[in-house]
Amino acid sequence: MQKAVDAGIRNRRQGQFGQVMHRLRKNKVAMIGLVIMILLIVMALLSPWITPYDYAKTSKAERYALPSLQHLFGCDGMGRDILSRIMYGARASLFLGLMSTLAATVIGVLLGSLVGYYGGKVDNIVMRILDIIQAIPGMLLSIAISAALGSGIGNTILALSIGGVPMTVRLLRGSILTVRKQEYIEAAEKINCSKWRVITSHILPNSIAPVIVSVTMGIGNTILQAASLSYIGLGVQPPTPEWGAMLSEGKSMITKYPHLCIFPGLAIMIVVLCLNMLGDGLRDAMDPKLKN
Amino acid sequence: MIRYIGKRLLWMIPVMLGIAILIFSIMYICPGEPAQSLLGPSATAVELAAKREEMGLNDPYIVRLGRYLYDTFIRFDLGTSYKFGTSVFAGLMERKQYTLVVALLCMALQVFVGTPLGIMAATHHNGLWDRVSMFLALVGVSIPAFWLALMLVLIFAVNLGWLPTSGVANGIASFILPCIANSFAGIASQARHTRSSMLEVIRSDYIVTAKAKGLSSKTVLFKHALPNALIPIITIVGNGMGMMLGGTVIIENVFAIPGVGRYMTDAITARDYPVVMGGVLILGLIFSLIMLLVDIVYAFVDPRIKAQYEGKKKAKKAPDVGTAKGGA
Amino acid sequence: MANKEVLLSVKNLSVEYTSEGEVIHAVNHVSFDLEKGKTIGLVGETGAGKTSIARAILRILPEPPARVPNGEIEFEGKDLLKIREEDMQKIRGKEISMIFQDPMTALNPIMRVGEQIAEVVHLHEHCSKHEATEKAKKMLEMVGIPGERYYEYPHQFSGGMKQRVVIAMALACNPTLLLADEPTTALDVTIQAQVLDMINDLKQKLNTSMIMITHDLGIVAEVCDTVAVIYAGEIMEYGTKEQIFHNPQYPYTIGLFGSLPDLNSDVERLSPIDGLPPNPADLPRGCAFHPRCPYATEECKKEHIELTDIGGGHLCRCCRLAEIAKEKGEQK
Amino acid sequence: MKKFLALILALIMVLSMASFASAEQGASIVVGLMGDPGNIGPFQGMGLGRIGILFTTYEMLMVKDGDEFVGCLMKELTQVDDLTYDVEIYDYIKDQDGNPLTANDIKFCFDTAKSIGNLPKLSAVDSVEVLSDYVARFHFTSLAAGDLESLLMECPIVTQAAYEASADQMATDPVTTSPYRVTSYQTGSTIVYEYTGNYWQNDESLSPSTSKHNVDKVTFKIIPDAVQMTNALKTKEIDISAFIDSAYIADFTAEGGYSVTAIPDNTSKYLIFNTHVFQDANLRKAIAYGIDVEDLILFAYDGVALHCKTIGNNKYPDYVDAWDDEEYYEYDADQATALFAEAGVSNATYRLIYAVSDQNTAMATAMQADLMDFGINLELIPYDSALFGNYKYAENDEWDLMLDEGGSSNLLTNVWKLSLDRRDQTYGKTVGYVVDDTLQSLLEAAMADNSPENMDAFHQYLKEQCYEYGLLAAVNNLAHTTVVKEAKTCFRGQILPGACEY
Repeated sequence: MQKAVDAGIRNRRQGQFGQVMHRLRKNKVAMIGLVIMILLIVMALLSPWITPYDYAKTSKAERYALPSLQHLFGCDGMGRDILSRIMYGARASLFLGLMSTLAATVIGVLLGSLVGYYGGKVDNIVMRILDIIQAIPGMLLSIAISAALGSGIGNTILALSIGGVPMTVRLLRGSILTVRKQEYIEAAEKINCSKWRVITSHILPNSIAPVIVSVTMGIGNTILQAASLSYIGLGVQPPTPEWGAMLSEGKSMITKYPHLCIFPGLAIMIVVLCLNMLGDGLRDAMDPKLKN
Repeated sequence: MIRYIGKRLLWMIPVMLGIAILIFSIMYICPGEPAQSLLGPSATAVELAAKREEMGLNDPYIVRLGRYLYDTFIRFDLGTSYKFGTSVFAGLMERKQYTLVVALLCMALQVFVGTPLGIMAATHHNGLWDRVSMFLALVGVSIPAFWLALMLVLIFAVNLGWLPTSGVANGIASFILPCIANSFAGIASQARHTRSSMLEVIRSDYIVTAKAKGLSSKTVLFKHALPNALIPIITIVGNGMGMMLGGTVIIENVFAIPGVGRYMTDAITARDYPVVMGGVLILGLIFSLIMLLVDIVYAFVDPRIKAQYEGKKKAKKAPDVGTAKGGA
Repeated sequence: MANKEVLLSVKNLSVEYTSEGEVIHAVNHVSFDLEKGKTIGLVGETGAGKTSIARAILRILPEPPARVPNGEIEFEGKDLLKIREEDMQKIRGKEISMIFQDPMTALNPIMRVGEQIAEVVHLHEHCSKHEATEKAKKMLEMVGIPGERYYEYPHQFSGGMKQRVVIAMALACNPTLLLADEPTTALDVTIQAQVLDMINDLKQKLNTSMIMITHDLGIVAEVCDTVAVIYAGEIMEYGTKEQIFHNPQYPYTIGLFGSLPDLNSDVERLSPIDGLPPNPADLPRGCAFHPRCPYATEECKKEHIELTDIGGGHLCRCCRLAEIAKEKGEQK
Repeated sequence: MKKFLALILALIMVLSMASFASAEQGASIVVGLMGDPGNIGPFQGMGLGRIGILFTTYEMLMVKDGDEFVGCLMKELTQVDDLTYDVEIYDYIKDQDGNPLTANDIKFCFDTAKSIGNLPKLSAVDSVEVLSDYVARFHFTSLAAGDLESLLMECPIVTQAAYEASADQMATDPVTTSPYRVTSYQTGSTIVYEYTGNYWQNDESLSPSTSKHNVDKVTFKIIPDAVQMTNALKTKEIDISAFIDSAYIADFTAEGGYSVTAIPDNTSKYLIFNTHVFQDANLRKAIAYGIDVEDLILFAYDGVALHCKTIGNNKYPDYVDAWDDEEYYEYDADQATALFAEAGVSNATYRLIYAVSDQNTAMATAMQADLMDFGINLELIPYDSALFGNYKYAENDEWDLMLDEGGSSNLLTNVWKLSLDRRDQTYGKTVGYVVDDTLQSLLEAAMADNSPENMDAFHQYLKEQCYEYGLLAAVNNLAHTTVVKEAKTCFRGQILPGACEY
């Protein structure tokens, strides 16, 4: 008896965000995803000390060495140990991938909720600007950014995240449009909650789901795109390893030495998998109807 | 509704102008030498400078922008490609059918394979089918397109010899592998999105009402649940179509398909200004039209959105009177 | 009381939900009968399991979390829990239909209101689309909504209007049994009265028997013939309306009436039942109400108490009825 | 769902069987090309794709066949004075539409090419004068050694009548004097040539290898992806290609039915020092000694490339063979350490810029690894080719070392000229910003007369100063099936389908 009551009280005190986190912690799958993500981040941070070999040490003897005991993932075309390059490469790939996905999501959600909430003029103007931006091929945008603002991590993240913003805005706008006229939104407005509160605690939780799915799916090719940026002065310069670059380097040897591509590909897949597990968990936690 | 569409079509003009000015400015500040790619690697700087002058690339920004806008919007002449010597429009038209075939086939695969996968995953929430299809979807999204393409070629073309390795000479057979490779990511994201929005919808009260009316589970799913879950799915398909029409460079490169994607990317690397600017304008136009179509389909699917499009005056809220005769 | 023929007989029905590892016993061995044309009221606080009983009867409980471990639901010679899904689908909406509590979300937001009614008519009446539309328009008129509004969408209707549509939908194929799950809770009082009148009229006209789920004793008085007081998923007291209203035996029922504002007695403060309903995950031993029951003694806590008939079909699940009657006698 | 999949698979089987059944008849060959020729009109530039189809589509006045220069359309070449030559063409040349080719057409071609400006070398042709129907007089502005032949080889010749009749300046359907005519042009995918049957030159002895027509039908297939080029050859969708990735060469020699030949590529790779940064010759030499070219060849080209002894490979007629056994900064760790000490440089960071490609990245990474042993940290900055051009052709301090490449179709001096001739850069210095009169005068002497003495003088001086360090020359691997008995290539290393033996 008491237990139910306490649960009830505690929930009420944490407020909405606390409840979502509370339910998220209960979701085993999401927690597995979170744990692996944390492990990967820790591995990336510690990589300079824990990689079995120096990621840049080339060796003629071990060129294209197949996975063996000394080299778990084998060696690439320059005789460098792939496992160490993946561990060290996680720094660049994870950082770039996560940061630009985060930036794209934050900007996208902000813009999307503004567009969804106000509609009418604001909606039209912002969406038309997005049409314009989305017409420009991503590569060109990145070259322009690199030319105008110079290279550097900040501009790389900007170049990588610009591509993701329009998609997030469109998705959010779509689902807000359905929710916008619901009775509970009007009710919230009638008891004159601040606009910000209406958006964050009423509109967003009920319309964020498609965005979570698209963002967690998008991280995979954000990492791949980071590789193409190194040719235009942005992103990571060789020989610092980066998963996307390792994949494109291994591309020409795909039929003869597939292990060059398999392991970086697997690394990206694991990141996408974890994020999706987390994303699903988050989305289920946000939907109170979901008890199971 | 027609008024809304009319307004949106009028908005196309500022959008096209915006794209033209933006793409021109990007190409203006974008470093790199069109002359270089034209004259080949063994050209010397003096020759390059002469060529730049001859191509009118040294005039000030405003002059070149004015000339470009005049050519594009008044004379509708997108200019001729430096590299190909043929008009940009003709270049695009020649290549559009290949990109169109790949785009349409991939979108069809995405919709007709992705959506059912998503629905099945949603209806068996946390069941085996849900886990399996979602794992496949994740693999589909994180596999780089070129890797999948080359693996498919290795198996079906080189070892089994069923299909051609590349090129467009063998009719539909040469498009099978490219479409599978290209649509894998699309199917994956379609399935994920369908599953997510179906999960949202399946638990709502009107689905229980539908069941209580004695409808079969199939009817409940396809007549009540799916239509309500369509909005995010339409956005994905619309956006995917827009991207696909711009051509998918990786697939076109690997399968040697002379599509718009390759034409545009080669133009960007070679700084072939007319092609880049012309191509971006036309693709931008197509993209905006598709986005308009998406908004129209929104209104078609969901009357609440339609009401918001038509603005406040038309869609009146029924006054809460409803007394009428009150009961028998 | 002429045709005492029983339309529906629920025997020993239980419903469990599993959530986050815990098993929640929403309904525990409920049994009751319903005669043709009659209305039974299921009364109790929210969360007592009333809705689960109704949904179990119509078999629309969400299968993965919910489960019906035991029980039989006799309806026109068939046990609704055992028959095939296809046959159940023929019954839903035709023989048995349901009115839902929250009209705001009960209608499909993107389907025209009339079509949602016509759909059930077309499904069960095997008539043409056109006939179904006409029937739907007639039903709309019947519930006080102008026929022309057939083509409008739910978001263009107010709460009360939507509830009328739900009712029209439920009664479209004039069902023999109507499950009304707190049909008026979401409505304001004036609309509530109209809806209740309408339900009563339709009951008279179509001789529909009904299970009225409510926590509003006023509605019970106005609509129901027999009453079952539900607490923690169990029927604690059952009897005709008169027996329950005039001679409530079970302390919880008494408490319910106690918490009613009585116009002619000048009591300033209401006397609510203190405490909260038990956590369905671990129900108290013996009589479920004993933690909150003013008359509770050790004996109530020991073992489960059976329903005993205290005269004329008036059942009650309390072992200290005599003492309570005595104490109540002294207070008067 | 399973029924649906089975249906799809059956459909694929049927479709693919049908499409493979129709094999081509008659002697024909399918050539794999890496670059897309794009516009195959006569007066376009010399991009990678175009040189692949140039000699199948057009004929020139002269052409380099093997090591000597022979006339093609040209019958006689008589010198009038240092800068004036008379070119006499055969009087019975007709193009595929039957238009006769006269001296007027020759003048028309050179004038048009000069005005379009995509063939920069032609700026050395002052004017072309028509003396008689079949004799044209060429006035040149300057003629360095080898320029005469390279200019007469540079411009494809078509009749004015045919050129003006074509709607798109022969961009997709050229009418030329070549034995082959384009019968189908599918943009960016395939170009098919067929032998016209009425080639004007019936005296075999007079027509060079570039004008031979030993096969009836030539199909050029454009395959931009290296791995797919290999796959296409494996499935015999193409019969021959000069762009097989060195890693896959082993697949073809082992299996029966293929033969592989290595063709030295014209372009060679060299390292340019930014002399603002590397003023001290010892420092430049230290870096040259510190780089092991064998590593570069192994990592970037799987061990299949030529170790250069100067700027440019040893295939040119004016190459002095003695250089081969001379010492040329071969890897010598002690020498490098000593020189670094002498130059007083212990650990420094230098920026190496290069045009991005798999090979260049591998070479840069290998150089970085080698120099790391001497405490020199190389920062690698890759740029795409257009961006790279920006930094190469301007005086800027965005780079310290530059991995560049250059080539010429005829003479070693032309390779040197690209990066070392002050007159060619807008800022009047070499690409490495060298202002050295001796270097310039030695280069001009060698260009005027490429006698071994002049060549050697320049080479030794350049080696002594080490302004630039020649690294390696790549090799194109040409592989073909048994459809071709023996493959022939032109001086640019491109396949001549007409000249192969079948």
